[in-house]
Amino acid sequence: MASLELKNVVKRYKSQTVLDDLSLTVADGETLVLFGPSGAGKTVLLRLVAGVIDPDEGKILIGGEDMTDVDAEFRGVGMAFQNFALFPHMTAFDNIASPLEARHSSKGVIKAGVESVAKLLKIDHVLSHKPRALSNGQKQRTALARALIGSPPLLLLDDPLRNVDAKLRFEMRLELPRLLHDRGATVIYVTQDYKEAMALGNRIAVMSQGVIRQLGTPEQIYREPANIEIARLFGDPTINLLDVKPARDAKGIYVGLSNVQVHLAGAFEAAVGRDCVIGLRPEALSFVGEATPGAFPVTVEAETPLNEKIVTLVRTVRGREILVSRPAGAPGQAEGKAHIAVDSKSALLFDHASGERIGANKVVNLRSGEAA
Amino acid sequence: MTAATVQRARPSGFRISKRVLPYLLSLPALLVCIGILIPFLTSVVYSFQRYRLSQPWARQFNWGDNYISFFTDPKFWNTLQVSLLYAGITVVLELLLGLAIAMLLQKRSTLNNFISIMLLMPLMTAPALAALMWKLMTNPGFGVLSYLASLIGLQDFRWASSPSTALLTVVLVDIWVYTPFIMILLLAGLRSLPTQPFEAAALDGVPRSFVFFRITLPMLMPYILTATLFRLLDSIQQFDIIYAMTQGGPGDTLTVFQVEAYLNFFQSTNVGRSAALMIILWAITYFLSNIFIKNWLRLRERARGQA
Amino acid sequence: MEHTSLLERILRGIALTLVVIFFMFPIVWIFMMSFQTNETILRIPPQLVFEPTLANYTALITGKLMTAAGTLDIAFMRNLWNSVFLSVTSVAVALLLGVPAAYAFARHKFRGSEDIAFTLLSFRFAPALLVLLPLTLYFQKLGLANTYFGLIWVYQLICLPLILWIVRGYFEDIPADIEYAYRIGGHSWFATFRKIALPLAGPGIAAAGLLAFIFAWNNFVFALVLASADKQPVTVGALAFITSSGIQYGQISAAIVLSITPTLALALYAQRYLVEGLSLGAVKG
Amino acid sequence: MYEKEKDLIDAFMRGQVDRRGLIRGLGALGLAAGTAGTLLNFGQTRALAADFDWQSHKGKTIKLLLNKHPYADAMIANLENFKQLTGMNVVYDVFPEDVYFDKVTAALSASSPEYDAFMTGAYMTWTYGPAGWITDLNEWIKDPAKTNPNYAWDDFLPGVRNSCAWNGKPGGELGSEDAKQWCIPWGFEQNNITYNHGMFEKAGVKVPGNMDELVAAAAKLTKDVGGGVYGIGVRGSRSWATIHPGFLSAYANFDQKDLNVSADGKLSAAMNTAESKAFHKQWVQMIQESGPKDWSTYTWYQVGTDLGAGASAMIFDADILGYFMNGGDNKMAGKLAFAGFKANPAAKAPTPNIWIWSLSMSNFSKDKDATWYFMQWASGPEHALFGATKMDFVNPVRQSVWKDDVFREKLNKSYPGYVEMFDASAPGASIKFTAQPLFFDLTTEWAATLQKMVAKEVPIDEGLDKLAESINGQLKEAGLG
Repeated sequence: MASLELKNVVKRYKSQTVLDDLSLTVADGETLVLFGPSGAGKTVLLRLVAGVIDPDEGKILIGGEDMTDVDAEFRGVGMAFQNFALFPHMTAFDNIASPLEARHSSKGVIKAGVESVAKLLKIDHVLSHKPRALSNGQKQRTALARALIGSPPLLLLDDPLRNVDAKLRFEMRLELPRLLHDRGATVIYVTQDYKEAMALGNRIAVMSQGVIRQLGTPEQIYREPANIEIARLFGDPTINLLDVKPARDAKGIYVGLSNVQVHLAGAFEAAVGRDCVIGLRPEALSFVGEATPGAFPVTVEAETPLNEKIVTLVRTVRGREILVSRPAGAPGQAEGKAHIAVDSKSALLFDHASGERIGANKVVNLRSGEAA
Repeated sequence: MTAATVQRARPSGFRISKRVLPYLLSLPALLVCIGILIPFLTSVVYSFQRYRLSQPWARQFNWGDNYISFFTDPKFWNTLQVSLLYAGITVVLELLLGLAIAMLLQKRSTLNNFISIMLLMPLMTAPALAALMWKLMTNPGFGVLSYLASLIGLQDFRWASSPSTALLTVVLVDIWVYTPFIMILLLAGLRSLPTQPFEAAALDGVPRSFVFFRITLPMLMPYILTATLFRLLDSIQQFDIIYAMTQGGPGDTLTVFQVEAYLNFFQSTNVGRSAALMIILWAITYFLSNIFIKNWLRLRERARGQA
Repeated sequence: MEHTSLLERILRGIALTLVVIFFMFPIVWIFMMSFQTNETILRIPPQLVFEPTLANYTALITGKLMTAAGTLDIAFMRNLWNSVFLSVTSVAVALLLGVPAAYAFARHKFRGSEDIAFTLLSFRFAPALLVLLPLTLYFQKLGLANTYFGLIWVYQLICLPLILWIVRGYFEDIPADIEYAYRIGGHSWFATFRKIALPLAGPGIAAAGLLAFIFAWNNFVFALVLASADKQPVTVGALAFITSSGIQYGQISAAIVLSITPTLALALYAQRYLVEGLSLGAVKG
Repeated sequence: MYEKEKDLIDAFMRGQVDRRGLIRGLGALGLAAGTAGTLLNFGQTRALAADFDWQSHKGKTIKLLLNKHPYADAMIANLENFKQLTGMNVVYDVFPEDVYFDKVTAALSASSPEYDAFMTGAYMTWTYGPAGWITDLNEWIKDPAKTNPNYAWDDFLPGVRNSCAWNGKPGGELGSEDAKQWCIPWGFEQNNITYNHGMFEKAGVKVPGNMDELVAAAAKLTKDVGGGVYGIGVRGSRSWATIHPGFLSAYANFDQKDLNVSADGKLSAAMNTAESKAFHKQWVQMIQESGPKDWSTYTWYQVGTDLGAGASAMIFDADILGYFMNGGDNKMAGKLAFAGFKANPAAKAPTPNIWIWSLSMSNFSKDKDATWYFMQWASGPEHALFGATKMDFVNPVRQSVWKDDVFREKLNKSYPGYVEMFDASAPGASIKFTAQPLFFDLTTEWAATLQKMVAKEVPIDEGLDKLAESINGQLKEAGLG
């Protein structure tokens, strides 16, 4: 079995701690996306798993077997690098074939293997080229083919779409899930692109500064981000964040938006009277008639289409800017005065000081990486 | 199935630990050099002895006496001064000239490549023999250079035989022999620089001098440091050229460390003094190269960080 | 940079010509002297016109030197062979020892690696004599005196630090990921070293090797102090033309020409490695 | 093989044919002179064998360290005879002169047993002897069981023989009763004048008879010969070798010394006397006016090359340097003449300082008796005669060779005036230095001071005072002063 388990892994470079007591379990056949800004430790984590660098503390288990002290070539993983890391002095064919050669496969087996994976990735026509002569897209596919060819039970993909153009990235984002699923391999996928993370991951681990901040399904990460930072990273346009101080009245807990008391649905008891930040996804806001309960007045400033959405910039009475999005084709709103309402169930509250989310929703146990 | 793959790949029998491997790789080189370290230490011991081969009965430890005597010995201070002066002049001139030539040859072309290899020929001439040829060429009677000098009005130019021009002449030979070394390293450096900053600067109409001082030079710095380091180490230890040209003369004009140490050993057989001189020379080079290496490493780190 | 004015091109041309004249004139002069007898070389003032003779080369190759004091036997071809053998073997050994070490320093930042690397480099600081003289004593005891083995060992003083330090730069310039990719593919570190690191650093290694070769070739004092006459290189051998009955400038010139030839041939052959190879990385940051 | 020739040689050995008759006879038989010489030595070798057991070290091999020199060449040319005579094998390393002594020092300081015997100069034995690297040869010379009866130790020129013997005491007189024979003289050089008589005629200059005349003659030659020719070639490099030839020979002629030796054996500098200063002034003036322009780089080679190529009108250096330049393919071959030189008008005769190429036995030799067999052969009368008559083994150190007609005739024919020059100066010829272990330090410094004086960096009086002061300091430091 190719499940992966990291136990209390620590990695330091000089005095700097890159991975801090990190634990993580990935089930066999699962695709886990490591998401986070650069410097979060994602790539280091992949390399630890691959075995090309060693942890200072902790254990790494692959398929239940302790691999901490096992050299990279014996771990049976496949890896694709962000910068492709192709062997510049070998042809694409030899690049792809190299893992099979390591197993001393026969020439025929190698040829068949390379050609089938090349066909799959549509690079069968450039196999005789050296990397220098390949386009970025072809390089990326070659690197991917090299990672896939040995059918490794554990695949490590380090932001493979980072260095390719938008069109190709879009295509690959569609192709990859099927490809990975068909292989049945356990996949660790590193990316800085939240859409990629959402599209590919069975689960997403959000990392920053060497720590997993949140681990959960894409749905969980989006709906219930652990903190402001994560909320901001997922979603385009980004989440609206407004300073508020929730209070309570007879109807429940409310916050003041544009001098209107907007009541929230949810267990926000703890937030009452504290300095908070409210997070409102643009798509959780909609233009409504003035009379709608909870509607508050804004001024429409500008409107711009974004992909399949239309985003409107509005200004509250107090001058704070808010983004509202609606699906393309939905009726628009003329410039000038308008009212918007909040889908109160999807409002998020964060502590102003710590940035942690407030609420009775499920709490994520960060240490074990498992949802509790 | 997948588990089987992993299983089969598991290591069996003897395996070199990752931690030991780098030591194993560098060990042979280190051992070879350690073999050379032992005689080095022996020399250190000699330098603390009163030790003349011609007076074996008087051999004894005099501890720092060899070194202390240097302080009051004008010959030693002259040696120190001449050595540093020689190294300074040759390295600076060779660096400037080498850089200029490298820039002339920067453009890749068959002719430039050919010229750069041809210019290596002085480097391939053993310095001791090169000095001999220069000595002939500067002979006042048969020497072609003296003849040429007389044609341009230098009737009585005495080259290596006059204290006022001896340093100049020997430096000239040093430049002739070793500038190609710097040239080839800097040429390699220039040709490996990325082209974008230069194209951008050219498009923006940035003045050439600015490009040179603010872009070319800083990017070339690690190359310049390496070339300077190797040249400096050789130059401050220069022996072949000076000894073959003037044996340290005229007077004490060119009694650099190695010449003094050589004469002290082979002619005076004063091993103690000779060893002490060389230890001081070693200390100077060690000190200088330490500075260089630190800067080199720093520059490398920085270059790495940018990449 | 491409749009150079005519004036600039002319100035560059002049500068380059001056450079070539300065560096090549002595070589050309030596070359010409190698075809002259002492009598024509020692004319006042020196003259360009002479009747070329192959006598110097004949003397070198046959080993018979005619002087005022009769015929001398010289072993120049033997010296030449010694130079070739000592330089080639020393560089080969230095590569064999230095390249893996350079790889270790470049790839594995192990404890004390910088110190060890610096120590190895520092052997280049030691004035040769400092080491050489006590070494004669130890070699005597070890039975290494007057052996090629001992000489090649000492030649490492010149070759090893140069190769180590330059080749290390090349290895550092190979992106680590390329090697990681190969290892993750299932190859041992040794296979990775052989199939990835070595070929990629190849031009640099060749260039460093050539430089080390030149320095080994030009060495003079090691063999002189440590070995007997039959193991002396050309640098010592060429001094045999300084005879008590006069300096045989013609023969020395021919000796220099002959001694440059192998290195020059090597350099011309390895031309693109030397210039391009060095530019791949090495000395840079 | 050469039956007839052997008969002829045997006849010569029996005294039936004189030497000239022998050579003529052999020539008639169609033999080249060199071959004749070798054959002659075969005969002599067989004669030698009659009186002494030359074969007692049969089968042994000894190794020599030799300088690339005509003496070594002459020995090598005759070596086959030694091998035949003794059944021993001889191997040798030859090193260029430029590096020869460095090689000797390197080998001996490492106590290397590789070489059994080696060529050296007498000055070097002042270092090698006290260092314990070489053997006192008296033990062998005076042992009739080890030395063949024809060796004739008394045949050596006494001044030369004594110059190779020293008791090891700093300042000790050479050749004293308690002296050790550190080396056997092989060939030697007197320092005299060799001049280009064509140039002398052209400039109307007579052979100078004293220092004043020398300075004047050199100046006149520089002025009047033309073509860039300068008056006098002397050595000037920063080396002991600059002091020992002409310079010291003339210096000694004024009864000046390098060092004083006090009654209690202490040494002190002696070159800052008024007479010395006056002499230095003349010498420096001569170089400035009429010496080579790059005098300060001049060694034996440049001095010789210039004379041979016609760039200088005369040299005050080793007589054999002039000898070599008068032969071979030198431009001035056959145009040179020789003269003894006494610098001091008040002196009776020239007092040339001498350089002696000699043979020393290494203390680290594994078989000294066998080595001595080689040494006594190589320095024996037969080889000396062979070298002098058939090869360029000048100047021989044996009186018998100088008396040999063939040798004198050879010299007179090709080197006119050489024999007269030699005869005139030989009585006063000896080493004029004080034997002491700091010889090379002090003499090199002397040369450096001379360079400074010629370059006008330091006035002569002050330079010599400083030199004396420095030398006294070094002597004290070494426990000699």
